[in-house]
Formats: sequence, structure tokens, C-alpha cells
Amino acid sequence: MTVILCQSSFSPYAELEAYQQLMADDVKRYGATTIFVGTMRDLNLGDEVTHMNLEHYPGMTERQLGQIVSEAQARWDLLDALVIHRVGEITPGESIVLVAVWTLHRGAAFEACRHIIEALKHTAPFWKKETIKDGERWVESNTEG
Amino acid sequence: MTVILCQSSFSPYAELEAYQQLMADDVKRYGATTIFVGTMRDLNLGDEVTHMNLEHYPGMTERQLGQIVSEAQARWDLLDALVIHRVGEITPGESIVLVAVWTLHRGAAFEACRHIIEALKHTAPFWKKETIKDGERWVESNTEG
Amino acid sequence: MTIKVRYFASLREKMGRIDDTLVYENIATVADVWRAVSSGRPIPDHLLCAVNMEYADAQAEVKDGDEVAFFPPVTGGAR
Amino acid sequence: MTIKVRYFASLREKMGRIDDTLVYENIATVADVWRAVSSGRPIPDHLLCAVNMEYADAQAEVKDGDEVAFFPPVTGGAR
Repeated sequence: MTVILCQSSFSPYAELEAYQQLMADDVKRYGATTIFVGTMRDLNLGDEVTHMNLEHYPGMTERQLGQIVSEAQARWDLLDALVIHRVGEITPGESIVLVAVWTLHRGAAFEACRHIIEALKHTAPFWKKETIKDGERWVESNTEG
Repeated sequence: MTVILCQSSFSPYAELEAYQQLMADDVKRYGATTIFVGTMRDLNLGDEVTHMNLEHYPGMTERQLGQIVSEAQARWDLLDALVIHRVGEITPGESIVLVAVWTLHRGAAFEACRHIIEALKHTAPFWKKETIKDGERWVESNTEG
Repeated sequence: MTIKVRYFASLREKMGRIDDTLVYENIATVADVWRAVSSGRPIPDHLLCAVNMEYADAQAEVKDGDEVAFFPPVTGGAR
Repeated sequence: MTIKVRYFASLREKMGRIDDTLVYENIATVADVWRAVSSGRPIPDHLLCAVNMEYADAQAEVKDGDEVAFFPPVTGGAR
């Protein structure tokens, strides 16, 4: 189980490839992998967004993400899980978050992956400040799904 | 929307990277990508499996997969979707199937990806013949999730 | 009329052949096709049928030049 | 007793500072900490609190050396 906060742009597929290469043999019993990638869009609430700053609470953010992943591991019997989340300055088209889970069967993989991204959005300490044409604004509510 | 039947081993993450690179700009408005990868395990029904042969119905299999993806696109307003499925001889650890969908928001991405893999498993003409220690056997029922 | 009949997977092995080409004149449905290739037996419950690569049931109509396929339950996707 | 108080995001901007270090003697709960840094006001409804990097409510106990944080609703993940 790995949680990474990432200061600069990352490629979700290169990270997944590398992560799987390094998996221990006893973990490589997985039959199902479910992955979610969240990408920054150039449009939010009807406005064009040129970039955003993602603030976090160093220490608590990692701890909270670790708890979410540990609870999911126990509940769905995950073989492995990887969460990568950007912090800092992000531009449209860049990946914000990657959640990947490896399980024996697909039902658990879908449920656990969905659970992790929902828990992350609602409880992990991240705050978005967008830069739009008219200036900057904090985004203080989550989209539901 | 792309459906590929693949005769030899493929890397799901290299395929995803390449596919996204070639996406048209107007498709690159996605905020959410949900991906499922099914991998061959070396254990099924309690037996060690050395390899399997995945038979299909050339023509009907592609048509059936195309229908599944088109219906999902209309129902969940998918920006894009990619399905890659192996046929022929497969060994444990190799990817069997990749399903990826790109949407504006994550709810639709999870639902559509799950729907496509379930519909594929239950209606796409593929048949598995496993080679185990004691010989060969057809696998004629699906795991539920 | 000419009907191409195809078999897949365990059914193909049981039939001992991958396809048949029927030239009967008295075939109107998928069930008729099955009777013609199986010495008059009804279609087994678990068998699936397709006409021209679309799923069809036993009562589906069959026309000259059609391709009819019979196969066991599918097992696609990952475990 | 010494309490480190941290502010994030829009609250940090409203407070005009990133943290405070309190040395009061009469602090027992998170609500007491907030009163000490905000001229006696109650904690606004939408504000979230943490003690030593774990979510906590206004009645949660605060001890010497604790780190208390206040912040607006979180907006993690992708849109």
C-alpha cells in the first residue's frame, strides 16, 4: 500500500507500470485492477480556469490518506493499493489524483476504488484555489460523483 | 470509441498512454477516467492453471463488443472508451481485458466501466479452455463480480 | 436455400466439426437448423444461438444465405 | 501550557496568518482554542477542526503541546 503526495506533474500510466514491476511475487496473484484518474479540466462552474493551486496540510493529509487506504484494504481484502495526489500549482490537462487497487476479483476492486476516491474527496485535507479571468477563488464544495 | 481484439500480449498502461496521446482536443475535456484490467491468474476453481486458450467468434465478438460500448456511450455520455481483449493462448500474469472510459465526472465513469465489463462477461462470445495438471477443461460459468 | 451453421468451443468438440453448410428446403427457424444438424433433437437448454452474428432464440426466422451459430455459455472477461 | 494553532486555505487568508502559538492556562477544549484566537467568538458552523492531525469536534480535549488546526470544507480529488 503506497500513498504519494506529488509536487510536480506525473504520468499515471508510467507510475502504474513501474509500481506493478516492483510488486512482490505473492502480491501478483491479482486478477482484477481498478483504476481511477482525476484530471484537471479547464472549465469549472461555467468559468474558464487557467490554473489552480492545491493546498494541503502536510502531515495530516498523508495520515488521512493512509487511514482511508488501510480501512479499504481490511474491508475488501486488497492485495495492494496505490494513491498518488498532486499538490501545489496544477494546469488543465494534468492529472490530479490516481487511485489503483489490486484484488482477486473485480467486484471488490470496483467497490474499493470508488470508496477510496469518495472518502478522499470528502475527508482528505486539500483545498483548491482556482485562477479565472476575473481573479482567484476558493472552491469550497465537492461535486457529488 | 475503440474495440481491439489482440492476438498477443499487451501492456494496458502503454496502450492507455498511446491512446490518450492520439485523442482529439475536443475529447480532452475529460475530468475522470476509470479503468479496469483483468489479469490471468494461475489458480482457478482450486487448480493450478498453466495456460488457457481463449476462443472467440470472429466477426460476432467485435460486433457484440461494439454494441456494448455504443450503448454505454449513449447512456453515460462518454467522451471516449477503449476496450482491448486478448484472444488465443494466454499465460498467467498476462492481461486478458482492458476497459477504459473517459467522462466529465467520476460517477458516470465508474458506472459505465463496471457496466461494460459485466456486459462483456455475460454476452461477448469468448470461451475459455484451461490447461491444468490433469489435462484441459472448458470453463463454462462466469464468476459473479 | 443454403445455410451456414457454425459451432464453437465445447460444442464444436462434441459435434466433431467447426461448421456445416445446409442446403435443405424446409428450414424456417433456428430450431429447424438445429434439428437438421443433430438428427432431429431439440436445442439443449443451455445452448446459445446467433443468426448473422446477432443473438437469436430458437423461434427466430432463418433465410437463404444466413449464418447460424450454436455455442455454450460465454466466459469472457477476467475472472 | 503551549498550543500550536494552524489555519488553512480561505481561513488562513481571513485570519491574515498561518499559525499562532498560545500560552494561555485556561484552555481545555478545541472551542476554547478558537475563542482565544478569535476574540471570544464561537466556532463557525462550516469550519473543520483537527487535534494532532486527527479530525476533532469543538468539545475535544486539548493538552499542553497539542497542535490544533482549523480549516474550511475540503475539496480533494478530481472534479
